[in-house]
Amino acid sequence: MKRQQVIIGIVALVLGVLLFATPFMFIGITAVKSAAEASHLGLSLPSKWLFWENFMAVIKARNYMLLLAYFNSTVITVGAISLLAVSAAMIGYVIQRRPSKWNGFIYALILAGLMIPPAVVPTIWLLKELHLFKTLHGMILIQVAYGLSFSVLLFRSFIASIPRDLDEAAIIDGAKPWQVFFKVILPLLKPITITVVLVQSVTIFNDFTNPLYYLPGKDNVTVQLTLYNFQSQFSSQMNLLFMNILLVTIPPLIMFIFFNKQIVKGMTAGAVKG
Amino acid sequence: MASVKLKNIHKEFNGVKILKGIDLDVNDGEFCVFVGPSGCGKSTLLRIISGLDDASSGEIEIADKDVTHADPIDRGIAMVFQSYALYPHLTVRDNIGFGLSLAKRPKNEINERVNTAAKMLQLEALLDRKPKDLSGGQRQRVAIGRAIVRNPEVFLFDEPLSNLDAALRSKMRLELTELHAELNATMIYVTHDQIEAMTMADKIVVLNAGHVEQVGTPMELYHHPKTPFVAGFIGSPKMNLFEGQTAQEHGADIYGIRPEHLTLSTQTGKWQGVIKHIEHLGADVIVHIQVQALGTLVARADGDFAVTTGSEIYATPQQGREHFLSK
Amino acid sequence: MASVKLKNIHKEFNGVKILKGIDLDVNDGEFCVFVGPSGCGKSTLLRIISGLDDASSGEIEIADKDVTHADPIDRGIAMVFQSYALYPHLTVRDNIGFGLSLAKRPKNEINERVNTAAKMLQLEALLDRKPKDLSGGQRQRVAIGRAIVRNPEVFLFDEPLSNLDAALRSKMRLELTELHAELNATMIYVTHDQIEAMTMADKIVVLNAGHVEQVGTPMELYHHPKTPFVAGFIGSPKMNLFEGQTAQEHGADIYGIRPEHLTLSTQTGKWQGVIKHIEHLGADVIVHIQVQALGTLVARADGDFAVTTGSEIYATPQQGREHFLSK
Amino acid sequence: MKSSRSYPYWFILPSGLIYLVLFLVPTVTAFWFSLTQWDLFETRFIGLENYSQFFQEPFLITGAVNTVVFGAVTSIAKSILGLLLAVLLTSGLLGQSFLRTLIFFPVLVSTVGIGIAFTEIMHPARGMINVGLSYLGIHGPAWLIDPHLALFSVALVDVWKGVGLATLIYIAGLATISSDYYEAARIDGATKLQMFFRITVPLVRPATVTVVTLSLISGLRSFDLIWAMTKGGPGFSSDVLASVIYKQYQAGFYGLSTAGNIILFVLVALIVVPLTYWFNRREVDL
Amino acid sequence: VELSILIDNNPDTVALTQALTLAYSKKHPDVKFEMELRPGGAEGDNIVKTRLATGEMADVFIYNSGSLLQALRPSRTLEPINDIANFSNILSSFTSTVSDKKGNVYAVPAQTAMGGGILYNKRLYKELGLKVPMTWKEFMANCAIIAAKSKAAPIAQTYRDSWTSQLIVLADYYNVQSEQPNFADDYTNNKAKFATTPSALRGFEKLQQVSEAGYFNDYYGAATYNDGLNMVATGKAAHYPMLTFAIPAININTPDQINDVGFFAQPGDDASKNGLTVWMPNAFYLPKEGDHKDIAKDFLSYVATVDACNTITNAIGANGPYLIKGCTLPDNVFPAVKDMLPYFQVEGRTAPALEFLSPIKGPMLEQLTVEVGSSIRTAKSAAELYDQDVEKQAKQLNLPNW
Ligand SMILES: Nc1ncnc2c1ncn2[C@@H]1O[C@H](COP(=O)(O)OP(=O)(O)OP(=O)(O)O)[C@@H](O)[C@H]1O
Ligand SMILES: Nc1ncnc2c1ncn2[C@@H]1O[C@H](COP(=O)(O)OP(=O)(O)OP(=O)(O)O)[C@@H](O)[C@H]1O
Ligand SMILES: [Mg+2]
Ligand SMILES: [Mg+2]
Repeated sequence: MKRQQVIIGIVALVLGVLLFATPFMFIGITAVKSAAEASHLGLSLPSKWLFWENFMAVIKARNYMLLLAYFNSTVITVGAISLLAVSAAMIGYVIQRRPSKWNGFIYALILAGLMIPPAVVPTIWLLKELHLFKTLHGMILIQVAYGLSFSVLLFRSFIASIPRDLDEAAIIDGAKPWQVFFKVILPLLKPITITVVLVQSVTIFNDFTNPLYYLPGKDNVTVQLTLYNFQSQFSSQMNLLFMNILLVTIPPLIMFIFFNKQIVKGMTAGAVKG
Repeated sequence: MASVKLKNIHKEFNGVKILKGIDLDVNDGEFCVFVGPSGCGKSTLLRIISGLDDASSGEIEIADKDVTHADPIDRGIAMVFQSYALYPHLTVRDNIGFGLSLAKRPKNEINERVNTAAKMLQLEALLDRKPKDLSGGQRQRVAIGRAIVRNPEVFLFDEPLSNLDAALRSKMRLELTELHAELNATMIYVTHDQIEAMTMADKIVVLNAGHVEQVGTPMELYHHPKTPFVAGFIGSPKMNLFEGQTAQEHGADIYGIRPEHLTLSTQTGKWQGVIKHIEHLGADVIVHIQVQALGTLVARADGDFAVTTGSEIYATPQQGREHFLSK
Repeated sequence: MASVKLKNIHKEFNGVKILKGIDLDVNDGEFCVFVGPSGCGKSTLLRIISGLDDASSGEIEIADKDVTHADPIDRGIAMVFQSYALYPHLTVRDNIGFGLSLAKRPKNEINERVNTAAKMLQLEALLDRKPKDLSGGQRQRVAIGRAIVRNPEVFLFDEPLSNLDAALRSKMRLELTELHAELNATMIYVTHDQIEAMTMADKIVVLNAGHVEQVGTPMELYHHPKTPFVAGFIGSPKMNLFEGQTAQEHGADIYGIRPEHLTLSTQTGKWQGVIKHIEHLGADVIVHIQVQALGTLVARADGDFAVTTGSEIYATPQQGREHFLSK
Repeated sequence: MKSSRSYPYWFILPSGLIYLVLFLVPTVTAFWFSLTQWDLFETRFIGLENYSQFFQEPFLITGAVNTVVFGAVTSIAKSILGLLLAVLLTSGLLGQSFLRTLIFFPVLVSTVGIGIAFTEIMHPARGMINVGLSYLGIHGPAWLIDPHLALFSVALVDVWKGVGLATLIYIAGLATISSDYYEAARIDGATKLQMFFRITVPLVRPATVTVVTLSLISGLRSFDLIWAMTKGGPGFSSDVLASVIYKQYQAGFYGLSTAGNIILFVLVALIVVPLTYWFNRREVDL
Repeated sequence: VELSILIDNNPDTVALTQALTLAYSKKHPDVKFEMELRPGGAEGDNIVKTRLATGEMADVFIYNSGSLLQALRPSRTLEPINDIANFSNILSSFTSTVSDKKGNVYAVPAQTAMGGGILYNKRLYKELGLKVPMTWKEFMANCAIIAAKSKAAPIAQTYRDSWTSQLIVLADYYNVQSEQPNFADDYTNNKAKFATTPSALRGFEKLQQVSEAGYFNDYYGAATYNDGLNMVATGKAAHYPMLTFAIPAININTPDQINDVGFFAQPGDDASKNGLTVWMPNAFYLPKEGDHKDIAKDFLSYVATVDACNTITNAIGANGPYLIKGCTLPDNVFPAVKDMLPYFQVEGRTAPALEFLSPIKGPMLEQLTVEVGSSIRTAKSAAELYDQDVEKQAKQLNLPNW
């Protein structure tokens, strides 16, 4: 590391902490206050640090609902992501690589997924018809459907940066189309796949409207729904609410820290001359 | 086992005609070399034979089957890309073994064949590296290795030795020739290297601006070029070509004489001129002579031929070595 | 204007030593050629001179200034990459003019210089294409164009002509030699082509496995190689090298004789042998002779030298052309 | 290239089918509801009345203008800041990994929490921002209360929250640029700035396309943060089309809000489709 | 058997439901409950509607009474409860807000009735020697004195929680009704408008008046509901127009000051016609196609007992009079609750809020009142816009005469 990098690094750290961390200190501090103090909001330090009390209150709330929610959300997230990441990459791959007039149409359909909000009631009818309503796998499929557009868009534009020569080399080596994709393209898409995985799992993990509509039932709670334990229209227990927000944020945060390091430069270095 | 037949192949890119009707028969087991100036369409033709690109029109047969619209995988070919196209995420070992592992060959067979190829290509020490940690020539060798482990019926090589040093290149020439003899596979080979073309080819195809100029054995092309282009293109330094009187005397448009077929003398000869420039190659010297009537005449002489720039010299064409060509 | 001095340059990649103490002086205005086997460290050395990579230890001076830690931009260099590294988003024109436009040269000056370079490289018709629509050789020429428009003090060329056909290559040799003469710039040139090395170089540096084997003019290296490696590496086909009696008689380890310095005769000579293999190159034939006492002896003869495989032949080394080398 | 066989359409099938069934079919069904008066229990066909009703919304113009402004401001800011941050955070700084996490953290936190936190932080008197500014002798503005400023304040927070996502996409984009090009540019004598504008910016284009498209669409449609922070207020000053529609939906005007969604979709499509067309036409292939 | 029960996430609702279900399960050990939470507000309304529309409603659910209920199409989707054992215990003032035209009643109240009026700081009133105002004039005079003689803001407004801005308009309905007894019907039948009915317009005008007088706390645009409660409890503000359901929250936030908080109805222009606008509580409903109707009905029947009232009081305290016959309040209720009770003891001193008398309530109201309170819009203009908003609602509900 050069000296310049250290200096800029320090400046960036100070600025970053100031701009990005202070709001979280606000959340963090509120999370350890008593209910009365928290109702005033504000950044003053709590007179009593109630970390443990608030923590346990949140965990224990409604019969350890948060733990069940962690479990459900994790199942949905993992299920949806594994389906989503791979199949979105496949779609992006085909529409990027294959020039045809259908592509415009497919692409438009994909974009529509970003531009049109889902129609809740017809979807519920449909899910009931398919016996997927109120089931975790139904929820997983919904999340796949809703996350597809975003992921395909991301993959599609990045696949352009993988030289076609590699597809061709694999084809000559006797690879079937799916082998070309899984053995050559997908490994090289790692930075994007990680991005998609990160972003989508955060979205799915933190989703609350969709589970609210498509996955009712006490046993099906997801993490964001636990926020409702402490926040209602007319009164909120800010301290517990923010403690809950903190707790709910931790799993995706760990995931980010883990995956962030995997985004490495130069995946395609040395592949082609020219 | 497999002949390759091209019938009236045309190719355009966005309206620009690149190949203008290529007809060609490569016999089963033949070693066929494509030569031609940079950009004349050699790689394009190779890609069409491999099935990576479709010809705009024309037909292709491999092993007497029409494969014009067949997939690359169904053509029984292996190819070395001019750009290498190595898999950047795989080690050298896996790059070379990729095709075999796709074909679900047993692990130890793959290993064995990869090791054999690596030995031949002097890559043994590098088998666990990724392409980005290799030198240019090493990458090129990996690309060769990937093609040769697969024992296909037809090999397509696109300038496979261009980044190797002379010693390694001559070793590789030998290895490829042996491989050819051993497998009896059909080989189509693009090169800019005269020696490769002359020593390896059963048949040389000279391409120019999208069409075939001449097809023949190396010696045919060397001794009997049909067009001025072939005459100038085969042989290095290139043949001296002159329009004008000498040619007309023989009812031709162009008179040609190769530098190695000029005898130089300080005393007497057909053409008298002044030495403009001398290139010492070691074994030979190349002498550029300014001849009044003709222009610049290039002649090759022995490495120990002692002359100096500016001195007078006489050059005489050897009997029976002269070429008379029409445009 | 600029000399290049390397002092004890070392380079390792992840603990593997690639360059093992390179000392080298390239004089101002000199044309210096690096040769050496694939993977010996030529490109690495070029990258270190250019400032793209830092040496693990050692010092670099350019134009008598210590630039060991200077940025490429401060070294006054231009470089042709072995991998071309063309900008994929720019047209050929913009690729070539990139450096000039960075330097904020006036539009018409850029245009003019780009056009001149394009003409020299026969790229005029392709100026508005993107790199992906070019053939391999065309890409390589763009890479050359990008370097030469900039008139730097030091040029670094990494196998710049490897993908060009013989005719274009000899034209480019001439052009680069002229450019060198005209600009009087220092040029460092990596090549695997013997002819390029012999004809263009003021000085050849033979690298082997990360160290300098010998430095000298082409003719010094040809006539007086100091090590068996250099003897074998310079000249093609390579010198015949034999250990054993003949060498020991002269107090050396190795005896060497170049193929072109063997006189062949069907009647008489020093060594008698059987012709194993003949390569016809057109101008010459290369004869591989099995000699009992020595092994295989390679000899070069005129193109019209008529012999057949299996026949007996005698070879005699020319007087004063024999080399006696120690290991 | 024989694309038909090398890139077969069945690749689209697995999740394309899910998408078709679970998203497209209900969406098309919903279109019919936009032609009805619908309280979820009963529908009554009323033709295009919902559409004409929607266009009579009293604050529609404000909402439409706000929508476009919000979408433009946030997507431009996210793209530019995201790119700069990504470049900074791939340059091998001290604490780079930590900084990345820090910047991405807001993406992870629920919008509700951020909304609450920032309404407090932007409190005109005791809010952290204005307290901070007062130390510098600046009298901070009434961020969320000033009707002229409220939308921009929310946009500011939206950028703050979303820039981590843009940065992440850009980081991935930068990772795919071969270092060859930077080396060539260094040799060609490019300064850092020139490298940024003439190598990074054009070659990171796939990321830019994604970031701009995604953030523009989500900006044009966004209301959750607006809802959490101002509920479209004060009054109607920070209402956007999506929040107008949301209010109709909340009021139980389901047919009307469906029509509104279709109108919003058309507006978004009118802006986004030409843009993506333009983007895709200039794609750099390798 | 397990009964599922869908409730909103207000802590009071959660607490009382837990207490009630626990008490019921004690009596009927074979019955268990599964509680499911939903958000409150309009989001919650949508969830309830969606689940009813798709036939996925829980066996029992809690929901608003009044205009919001009508949007559920009760006759189609809900189970009448006229046949439960303790039906007669429910006060008719409540049943009238949860029934349809045919006389089917659909709900049992889950809490006490609430008053909408003005919370005030008793300590401040005592210090300044003020009396509870009986007319708007007196109220304004009190405000003037407070403004002049104390540091307190005369009136707390908290527009960050914009729903709180509607209170002055909504709580004025008693005064509207006392002048215009038919207003609710005329309004429903498109015969009366806010903008053109002077007594109805008064609510908006009152808001404009206090706003223009500058009686609000600093930065009221950024203040929250909690801020408002704290201000009125600690005396930083003298008045806070609010519903009495806020009282438990004050007790949580500022337990030491709870006894300083008093309550009075929003005064009209005539002291002799002083009375309170009343909000009906949320109630328990049954969906039409529930699986365990009989048990669910039995549970509702239990809720309509004195025992249930006491259970609720124990769980969350009492904030107003119960709507179940025989239920009484304990003596130790908070002063503000005590202040409210007299209104209920005299016939005609209470009137339900408009939303319990008419199915139409425009969704824009809170934004309009924020604008009036922030002096962005005049009372008249706001009332006109509100009338338009209401029209949209009426049309959506497909009411006759619109
Ligand atoms: N990143 C790296 N990590 C490890 N080894 C490397 C790396 N880059 C290059 N090498 C090794 O360093 C040696 C020198 O490489 P270099 O590219 O300089 O060779 P070269 O002389 O240019 O060869 P060529 O003629 O094939 O281009 C090679 O053996 C190569 O494998
Ligand atoms: N995608 C394309 N669009 C337009 N022209 C193209 C495209 N690809 C190749 N060409 C042109 O087609 C011609 C033939 O290209 P090809 O790669 O076959 O040449 P080549 O004979 O292999 O040359 P080299 O020896 O330089 O590799 C070239 O002039 C090239 O510019
Ligand atoms: Mg080519
Ligand atoms: Mg190299």
